[in-house]
Amino acid sequence: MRYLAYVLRRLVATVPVLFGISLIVFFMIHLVPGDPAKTLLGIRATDKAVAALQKSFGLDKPLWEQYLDFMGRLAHGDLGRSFFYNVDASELVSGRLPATLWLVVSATVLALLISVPLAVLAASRRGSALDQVIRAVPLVGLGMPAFWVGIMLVLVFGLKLRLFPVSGFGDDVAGHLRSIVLPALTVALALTPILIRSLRTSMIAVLDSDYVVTARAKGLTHRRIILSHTLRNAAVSSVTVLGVNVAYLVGSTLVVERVFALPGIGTLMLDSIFNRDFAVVQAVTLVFAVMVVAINLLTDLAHAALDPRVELS
Amino acid sequence: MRKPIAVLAAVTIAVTGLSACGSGASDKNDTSGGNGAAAAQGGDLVIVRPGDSVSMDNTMVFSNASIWVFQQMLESLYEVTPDGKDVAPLLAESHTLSEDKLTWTFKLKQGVKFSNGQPMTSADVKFSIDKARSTEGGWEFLDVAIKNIDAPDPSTVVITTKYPWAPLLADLANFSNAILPKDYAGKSKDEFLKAPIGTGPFVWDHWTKGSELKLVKNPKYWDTGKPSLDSVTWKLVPDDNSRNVQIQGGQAHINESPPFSSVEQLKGQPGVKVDLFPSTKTDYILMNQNEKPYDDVNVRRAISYAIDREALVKTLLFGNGEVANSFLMPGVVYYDKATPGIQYDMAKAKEELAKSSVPNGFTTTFLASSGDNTDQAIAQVLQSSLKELGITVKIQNVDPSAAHDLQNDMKYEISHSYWTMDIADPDELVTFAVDPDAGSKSFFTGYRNPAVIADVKAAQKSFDPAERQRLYSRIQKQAAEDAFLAFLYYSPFSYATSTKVKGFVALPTGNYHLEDVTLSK
Amino acid sequence: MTTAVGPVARGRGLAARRPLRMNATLAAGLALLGALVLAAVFAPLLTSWDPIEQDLSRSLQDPGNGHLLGTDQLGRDVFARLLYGARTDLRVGALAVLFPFLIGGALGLVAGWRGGWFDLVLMRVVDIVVAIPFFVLVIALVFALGSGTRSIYIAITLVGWVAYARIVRGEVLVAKEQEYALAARASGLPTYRILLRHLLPNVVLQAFVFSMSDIVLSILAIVTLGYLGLGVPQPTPDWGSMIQEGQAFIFTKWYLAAVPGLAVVITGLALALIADGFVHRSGRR
Amino acid sequence: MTALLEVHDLNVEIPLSSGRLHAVRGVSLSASAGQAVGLVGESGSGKSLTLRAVMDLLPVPATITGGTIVVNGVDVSRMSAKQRREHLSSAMAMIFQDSLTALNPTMRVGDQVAEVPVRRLGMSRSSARARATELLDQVGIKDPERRYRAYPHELSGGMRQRICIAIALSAEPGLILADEPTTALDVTIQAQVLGVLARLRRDQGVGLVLVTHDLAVISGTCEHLNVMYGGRIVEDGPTGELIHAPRHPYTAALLRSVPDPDLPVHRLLSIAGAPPDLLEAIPGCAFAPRCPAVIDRCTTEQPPLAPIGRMRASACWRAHDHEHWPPDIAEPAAGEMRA
Repeated sequence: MRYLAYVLRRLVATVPVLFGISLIVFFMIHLVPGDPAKTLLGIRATDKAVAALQKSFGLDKPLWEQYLDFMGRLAHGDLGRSFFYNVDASELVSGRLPATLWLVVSATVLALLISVPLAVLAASRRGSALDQVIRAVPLVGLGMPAFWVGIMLVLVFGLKLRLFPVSGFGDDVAGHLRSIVLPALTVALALTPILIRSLRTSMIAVLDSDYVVTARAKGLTHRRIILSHTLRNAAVSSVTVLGVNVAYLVGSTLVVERVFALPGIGTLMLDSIFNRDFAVVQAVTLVFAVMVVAINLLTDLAHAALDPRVELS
Repeated sequence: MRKPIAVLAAVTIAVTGLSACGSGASDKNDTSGGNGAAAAQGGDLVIVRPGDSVSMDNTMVFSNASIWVFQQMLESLYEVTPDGKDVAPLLAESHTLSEDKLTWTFKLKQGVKFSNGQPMTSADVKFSIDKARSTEGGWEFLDVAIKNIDAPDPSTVVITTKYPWAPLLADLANFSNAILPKDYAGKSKDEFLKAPIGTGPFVWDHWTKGSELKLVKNPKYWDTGKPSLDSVTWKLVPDDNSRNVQIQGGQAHINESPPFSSVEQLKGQPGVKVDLFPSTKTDYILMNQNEKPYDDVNVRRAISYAIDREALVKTLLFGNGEVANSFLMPGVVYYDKATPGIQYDMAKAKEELAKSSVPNGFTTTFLASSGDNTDQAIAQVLQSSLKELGITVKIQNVDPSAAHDLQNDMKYEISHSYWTMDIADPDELVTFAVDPDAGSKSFFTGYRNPAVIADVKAAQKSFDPAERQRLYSRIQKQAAEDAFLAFLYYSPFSYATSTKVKGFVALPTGNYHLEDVTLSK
Repeated sequence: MTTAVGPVARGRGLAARRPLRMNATLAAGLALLGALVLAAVFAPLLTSWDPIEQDLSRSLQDPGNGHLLGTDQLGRDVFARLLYGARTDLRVGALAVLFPFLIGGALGLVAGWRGGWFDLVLMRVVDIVVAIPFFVLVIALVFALGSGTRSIYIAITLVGWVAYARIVRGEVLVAKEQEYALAARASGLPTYRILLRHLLPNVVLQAFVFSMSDIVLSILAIVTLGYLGLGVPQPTPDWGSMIQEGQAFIFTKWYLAAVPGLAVVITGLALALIADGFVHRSGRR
Repeated sequence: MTALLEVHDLNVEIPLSSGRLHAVRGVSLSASAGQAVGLVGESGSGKSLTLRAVMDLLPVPATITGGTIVVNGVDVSRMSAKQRREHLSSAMAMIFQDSLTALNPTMRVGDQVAEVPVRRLGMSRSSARARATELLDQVGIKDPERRYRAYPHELSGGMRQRICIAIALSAEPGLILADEPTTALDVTIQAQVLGVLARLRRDQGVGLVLVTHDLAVISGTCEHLNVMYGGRIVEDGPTGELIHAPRHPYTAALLRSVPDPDLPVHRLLSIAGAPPDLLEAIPGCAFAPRCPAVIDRCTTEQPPLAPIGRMRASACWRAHDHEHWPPDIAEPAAGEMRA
């Protein structure tokens, strides 16, 4: 009940944000030079045909009127219609969303699988050479352009070793899993350095705290202390860091999906910008924004679940 | 520009058994198709491609990725011959032309059924072509000469034209005039386009937009025994390298357009075959004559002389192409090899510029598509070459869609574009390129030479091949001298296929037919 | 909503009053960045090749024969393009951070100081901008504005200012209740003086540390835009477009795409080390 | 002697999500040149907020909801924010508790002293510098030329507090408002800093309002004392009289809670029971729940601050009845002496 009311309140608070986003996105995308009707009709298009098509898209109306139409439809849950494919934008987006969600979730899981053990190792051997290495090496990951990492992973794992498919999304769950490895690794490599550092720092803070000293005094083993006393407490602060950065990385899926030809909403967005498919660009941006908001909300909920002291307000 | 390659008709192979078809072509196809068929039947052919289909509306669409798909389902009365220079009957059996060259009478092939089982009749033909010529902003321009279509009996179609019109058969062979069931077989147009019905070797399965499109074998196909394949799946893989890797790794069988940069490397791979099919693709530099100083023929000639085409062929095409001498291409009938096109000659370039209104050079802006490597390379090569003439080239990068609009609206100074033929007659391109009143403002350059325009009109009405050759040669020579475009090079269509694939051929118009393709296990 | 934008965690507090203490991390970062900057500045001394001069007859040469890293498709020296590319990317990257730093910092300063409707409106705008992923917004903006350096600056500024506004605002909210700020107010100094002389120097360090990691982000964005063909226009050498061009030859000449990518990685590493060093130096972990 | 500062019936409220916190409830006080007034009370009694309100430095979202503040004969509540700031800062200056945070860490201390002379008084840089050096000397900083260039973190706490006093003096105020200026310092340094303030008062006739919870500090510095409890002044009068003969049980309790005034320890107040909840309306005397001398009337009717002699006033129903207060009044519970 406590969670439900909180979630509802947060969702309501999201409405003005989404409204603002719709405003920005709408006017931004309409600033892009190039006419969807002309793009669609091609070089032979007569002015008359272009005008007719523009009328059917509602592009002949003044911009503010188009915006009101857009908002009116949005209020009914209608994301508009793709000019380019002549289907509902929501249909396109929902067909593409799974690949993006797979990517975001598996990248996050992969990043956690890599960074938690390393951070624990570094924190428990604080100051050692191992600690230094674990802290320094991932810094390299901060400056790696996602698309370049993607290309290099394709080169090594896809072309030389032939271990994983280099593009596409597979046809079943097993295929999805195999296809998602390289893209997820690409995204995870950008995430791990940040995670390792925040987790290590908070673990050290916890390890120094009185209750861990108490636990030591009780004669608990190092492993026991790490597992039951420090990890959860360290996770509390790292969850926020994770949330912020996952939200950021949602955007980089745009590029990663393109490199690996994943049929996600990122590639859909890029294609739609090229095609001047306004409705789809708007829809995808809104979906991206909702994802960010949802990730932030999940972060806060996780925070509350991990730390009984946190009040949801 | 970025003229999407549109395609006509079916491969000759499809017509095997028709008396009208050349026996040579037939034999050749039997050989490749026959071997394959003996060795293997069935299979799902996977074609990887850089872009998705747009729509299945054959009367409206200009995208090759769409055309190449629906051509497997929809057939026209005629089809382009394998050399790309003529047409052969497909759903038609024969035709007669009246004395006044205005009335064409067609006999339809018997026993052809649509994939829904409904027989194909003259009513369907009338419906389809009437629909094609009444669209707006589509391919109706090909049918402008048509005055009326009649269906006196189920197997006869009579077409009357407004004036004698030589390219009619070539026009009818275009996919836009493909035969659909009358009234969309009782469906609404939108419903029909979601799962089109035609007489072709394959039928609709599904399309996941932005990802893949699948067709399956038409068991009722009139050319019994074909196709060999169970199904064809086009998968969208935008990255060039990934497509090549999928061919090498056996995940896909045909790569629709491996870049020339990868051709050499691919040839060395086991299990991979690279084909370079003769094409009708030509690249040009456009110069907008509405902008000074491009109204000056000497300036245009100077620029044309300053381009080292051999070097472009070598660096951009990796040698896989030829230097262009005419705006028509070798794969097109009436192309004149003797056209004295302008070739690289810096001395002459300087001479021409000295004679021009801007003897000391000028500053201009090259409109380039961002993200398009060919465009970028040509822009930079031109920038570097023209520097020697004292011409400063600034590069304006705009994304492809916007670049397209700017070219079409003639809001550019100098730019790059290309063309491929859609039909087996030069009229389409010639009209487009040199007749400023045909809607395309002479390839969006504003070029206007009354003598050339008169020759174009005369060639449309002449049915005498010798006369047409004379006229088209004169047009090509004059156009080259006027340097309304700087022709760059002719390039082939590249395809990388798995060696498991047999019988795959792309026509000079860019399209391909899959009913004779086989896939070994 | 959470506070930080971008992939770098941040701490808080005042640090300027601590004496400048070098640590290994900071030193390594500064040395690395210094080397890159020197290479960029003295590029003409390090190579005799012109990065934009073409020689189509020497297209795609292997390393050697006077070309340390060979030539690209248009016969230009790759090593020269790499060095001059550092000029482009370091300059554009740093400038692209300067504008959001100034604008976001100023807005955050005023919002934190004044509060009220200005703060309320600004923070709602921040919420909106933050909810759209960075790359999505930057790419869409560059499309809207047309590719080119100017568009890059504008796009990164329009997206990037929010981080600085948030950081500075947060710091000001704390700092303005600090007694030195109260003292300054009590002594009747003009507002601009309080903001610029008393608050700004005490809140700016946090924004500065963030800007180090933000430059990494902006260089990544520039390079990514170059990869998508929306970046610094040709023929100006830029690492992103070098990677994009080199990608076509990944099977045969892998280094064409790998080496400029490594240059980006090293730049990122240098800046990350510096940011890290600053955080350490000021006692924040 | 004309009053430099006259506060009349001041009310400060803080709107919170749980209600309006009525933190200052009708406080009146005045201060004149050369005079030192003390304001004493537990934390939460409203003494610091009163001072902040006077200087127009209330923390957001606290606001003045009633009363008048007259500075140099002018009612500042009618002024525009800008005028008010100008008027207040030319008449008064303020000193804070923590000298480390009260100084801008990024600015040389001398420059901080010279800042007001340059920016507000229109002095040239060089004369401001000379003035600042002189001020540093006045507050007892040795080698002021050299200290001028120091940053706050390079100085000791006592030295920093002297700098703060110098900054306050630099505006040439008639009155200095000091909020717990010595709490953060150890006793010897405290004495020195208080000595500086006393000397300024004597030599330059500067008035002083001193807010503290420390009666020992007050007793040595101020002539007049106001005791605050629950947002009100409960007793005021000359310091000596108040200390020797308190006429409010709270004052008495405060005095009892101070152990030995000579002991060099940090003195912290501790009186049994909890301070009142200022979110609630208080019908009677706020101290009643903790008061050992409580009678029925105390819980129902609020005692006004009524005169009880020359220059003295007390807000207690039993102010005239102090002989009958229980003898163990405000005897602290064992172990609560020190926090």
